[in-house]
Amino acid sequence: MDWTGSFRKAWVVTALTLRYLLTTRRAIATVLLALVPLILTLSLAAARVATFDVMLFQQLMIPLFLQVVLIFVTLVNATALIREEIDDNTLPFLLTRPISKPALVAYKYIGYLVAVLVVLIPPIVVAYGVTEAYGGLAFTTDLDVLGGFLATTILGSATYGALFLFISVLVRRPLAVGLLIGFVWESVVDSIPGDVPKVSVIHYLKTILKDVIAIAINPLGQYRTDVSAGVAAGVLVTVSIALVILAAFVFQQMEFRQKAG
Amino acid sequence: MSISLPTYSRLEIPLLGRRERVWAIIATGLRREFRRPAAIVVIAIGVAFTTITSIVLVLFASFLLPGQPLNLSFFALPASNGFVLFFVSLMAAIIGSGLIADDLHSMAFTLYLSRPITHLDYLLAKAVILAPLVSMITVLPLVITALVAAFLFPLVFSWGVALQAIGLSVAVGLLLALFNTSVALFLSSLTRRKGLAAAGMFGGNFGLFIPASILASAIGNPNLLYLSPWNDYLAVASAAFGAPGIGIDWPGALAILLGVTVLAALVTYLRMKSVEVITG
Amino acid sequence: MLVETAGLTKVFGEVRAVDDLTVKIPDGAIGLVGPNGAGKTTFLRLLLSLVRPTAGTAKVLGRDIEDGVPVRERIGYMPEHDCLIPDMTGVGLVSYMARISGLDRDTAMSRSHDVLQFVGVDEERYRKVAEYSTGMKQKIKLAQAMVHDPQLYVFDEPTTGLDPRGREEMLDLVGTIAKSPGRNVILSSHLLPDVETICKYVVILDGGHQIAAGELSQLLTGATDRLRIDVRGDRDAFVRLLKDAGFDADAGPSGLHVSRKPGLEAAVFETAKSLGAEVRYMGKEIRSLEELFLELVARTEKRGA
Amino acid sequence: MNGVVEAAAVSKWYGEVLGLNAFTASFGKGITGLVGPNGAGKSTLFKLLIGQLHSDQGKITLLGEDPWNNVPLKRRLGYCPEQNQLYGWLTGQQFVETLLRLDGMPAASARTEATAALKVVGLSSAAHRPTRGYSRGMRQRAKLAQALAHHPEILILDEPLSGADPAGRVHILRTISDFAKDGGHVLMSTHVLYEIERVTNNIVLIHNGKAIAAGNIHAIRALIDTHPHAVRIETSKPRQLAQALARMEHVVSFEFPVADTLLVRTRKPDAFYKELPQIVSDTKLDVRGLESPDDSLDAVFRYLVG
Repeated sequence: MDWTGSFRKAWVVTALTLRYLLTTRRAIATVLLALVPLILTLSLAAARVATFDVMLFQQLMIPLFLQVVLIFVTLVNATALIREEIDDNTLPFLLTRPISKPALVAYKYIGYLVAVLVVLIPPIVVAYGVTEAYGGLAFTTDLDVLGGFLATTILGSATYGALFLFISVLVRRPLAVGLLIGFVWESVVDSIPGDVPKVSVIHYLKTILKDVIAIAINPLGQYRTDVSAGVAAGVLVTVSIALVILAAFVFQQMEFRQKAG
Repeated sequence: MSISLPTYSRLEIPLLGRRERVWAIIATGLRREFRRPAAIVVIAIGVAFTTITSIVLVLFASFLLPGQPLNLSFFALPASNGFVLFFVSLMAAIIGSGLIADDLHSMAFTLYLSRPITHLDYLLAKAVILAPLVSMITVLPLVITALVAAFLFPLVFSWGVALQAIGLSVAVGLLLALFNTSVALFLSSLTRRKGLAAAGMFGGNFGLFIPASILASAIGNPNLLYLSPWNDYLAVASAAFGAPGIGIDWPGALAILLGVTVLAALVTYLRMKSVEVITG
Repeated sequence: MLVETAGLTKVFGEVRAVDDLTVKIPDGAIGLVGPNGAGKTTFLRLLLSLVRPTAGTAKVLGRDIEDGVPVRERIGYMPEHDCLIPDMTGVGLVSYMARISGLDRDTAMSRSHDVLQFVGVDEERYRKVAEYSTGMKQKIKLAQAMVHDPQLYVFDEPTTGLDPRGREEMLDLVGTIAKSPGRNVILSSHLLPDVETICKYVVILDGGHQIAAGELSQLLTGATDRLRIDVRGDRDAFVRLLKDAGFDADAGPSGLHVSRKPGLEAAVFETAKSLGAEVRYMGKEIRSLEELFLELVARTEKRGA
Repeated sequence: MNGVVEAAAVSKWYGEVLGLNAFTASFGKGITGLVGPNGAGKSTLFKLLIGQLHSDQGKITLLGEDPWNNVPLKRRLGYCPEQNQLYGWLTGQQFVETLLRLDGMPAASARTEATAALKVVGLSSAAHRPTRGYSRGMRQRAKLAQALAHHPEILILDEPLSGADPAGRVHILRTISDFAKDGGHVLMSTHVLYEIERVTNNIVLIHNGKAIAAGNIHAIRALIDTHPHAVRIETSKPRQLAQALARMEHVVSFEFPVADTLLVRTRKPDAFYKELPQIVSDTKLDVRGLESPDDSLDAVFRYLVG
């Protein structure tokens, strides 16, 4: 296993994925949606809204950013990694290169993660900055809020990405399945009693926010959870890695036959 | 034994006009949609769910909302049933997203264009396929609820009020149907992958509705509701039925809805005109 | 006159796909050939008024392409790329297209079955198009172009991608259409032997210009006074001996070329006997459309490059 | 085991649809043409050879190795798929260069090798345009460029000529024969039979998932004894020539289809051609033309596959 060779291949696949996800028409849609939180905070500041503070910022960003923007961006990008290349018949060009299928999945996943975070993180950080500046506070006053959102964005992107990648390797039409899981299941699951919410990503994201952010300004103060932030983060990381490995394994066994004819 | 062409007589009958050609696309399109299991399931569940919830609202209204005058304004309730928003998005996503995207993906669009019809005919036909399906969610439940109300409570709701409610429901329902049809076709014409158009429909509807409603209540500035098409629809519906408004005046909301509908249709037309299926 | 154009031009960005093209194409079976990117597909789409010209005018079957819809009523178009609606059945798709061309429902259904019978699609017509083989899909594409009985058929690469048997069947069908009275065919193809078998008149495009046009028979009257010989054995010795015997002979990629002189044939066999070589082919040097094409394109490349 | 490709009773099914059915053959030296009707199994065979499918039964090897999930083997092969879709958003140069770097080549040499490969296939002029705007012929050349850029031992080309114009086909065929001259092996499927005869006489005929015939076209043609070899001769004295030729015992029949023409059928074409010059010059009969109409791949295809 020569390290320089595989590092070079990793870099090439990651760069190829990044370039595809960030420079084609798909990027316009995802970037626009990722900017919505920033536009919202700017319009609030411009409208001189009295009650606009970090509390309202969180009340807005949790349902909008975590449950709509994050899911939409991760879904549209994760399904493009393998399934779209299969549909576009461009996969044979990669598969006839001296690079193993699992490695291809791993490198593409890294490219996805970088692309998604590049799209998601800057707007949310600036939005936070605008909120603090509007309140006349220093950028560092509520670092726990910023930290909480950065952690959930990174872990959310990783886990949702791994989940949608795994689905896209299993199912011929992953976007439809992803929509149902992302928009329907993840938003309904919290209102179900008992341990059912544990089978959703959003539960662990909210747990992290609940523990990380100071109780005084925490809209999720009373969020029903019996796990600590650390454990939640651990769960998300292990689930992400497990799903990527599963996706790689399924991809390894997959056969690519050309349409009959 | 294959009949060779020369003995197979030339067709001398005159061709029908563009109206019949467009109707052919509509009729065939509707028949194809009703044969797709996904479409049937969504329509059935959508209509059933929305109608039942509306009727339940009607039955228990007097307990649930004491002091709610039982006159025309009462019918604003079924019109603002949350399930209408959910199922309209689902319908537009599952049926609408593929209407043009599939033709671009299979390049059948070239076949349509090589026939004696114009881009406008093609788009009109696609719109007339989607609109009735969407209005089965936005109009039908309201009409059924009004009939049930008049039937079950003849004393409370006179037939006059019921008929008026039906008329208004049809108008308001069509407005919402046209809006979603136009936006769904616009998203469908943008890409070959109908999955993205469907995701856009969901992202758009919910992405605007959630923040607008939270924000407006949180900071007490209702003007933000204009940003959410669903809230615009609610403003128009409540005004039509004479119910108390939701904080934004309905002329503005109506203008936004109609404006976006027309704009989306125009951009879709220009986009289809510019689609160059270059095969080199 | 089937097609008349005057200064027809179409520019995409900085690529002049069709450049100031003035042609007069007679009725009948017309071949349209040219290298990749010569502007063939763009030219066909202009005739179908699928795209608006940047400049110039054109008339098809006497009607100006600006009229748009009336022009397309008379044309049957068989595109080069896959374009069928996958989830429709064969007969469903063909009758659908017939109705969009203006036939009523019943006439459309009856004509569809006639046409499917003609192109040789039997009980597969009731299966979904997605399950069809390449050959079957080409037949459906032909059927939808025929069903409204147009005066002009535009075939864009009808035989590409077909196996030899499929290609033979398609050529028979296109040939039968081309030979039937009152029907005109424009056949655009890269497989020039196909064009030779079907068409009488040929237009050769390159870089958006017309570099040659005319009756196929005239264009191909090559040098009949030269003989081509395919020799197995010592070719160089063969050429040397023929030269010694006073014949001007030279060796080319496709065999020896000798200018005809009395007694040549006998000398060839004499030489073959003396060298113990074999003569596998001896015949007049027929110029195929492909050789003419390669010559013309090479000549314009030298000038153009 | 000497063939580049060794297949022993290989079967592959997609549910009920036939892919390959007990396919047995050993071929692959130099340029080999793979011909057969649509759906005969050509693409299935290629997908097995590049390791994108694995056989349900039997064993298949390429260059002596089992292709399924075999990473190092990919360095030794170049594949040109039948579909024409490329990474539309990359230019020709970027497309070949990126794939070369995936072969483990450092950036600098990947760039020069990519430019060289594009020059070989004659695509230098369009190298910096996005492949989205390429015509079918240009896409064929771009695919060929990425297949041969890393100097593999064998090229596996699925319909490399389809969609290319005559000049393009000549160029692609010359590139392929040059590659073979430098010692490379080429395995190419095609429907344009008269094209492949220009570069090779070595074919594998595949039908219903089986290898019906493999080897030299003319040898195969001669073996088809149900259709003895036809030779049409133009001569002013067809009957006398027939008498003269009747001496050869492998000559089976004579026909006089049209004036001044003799159609001879023989079981041993090589022997016939060897003895013909002797007979013609001895009898002093004037023979103006000579051709064998069905000594071609087209005829072989028609006789065997029908």
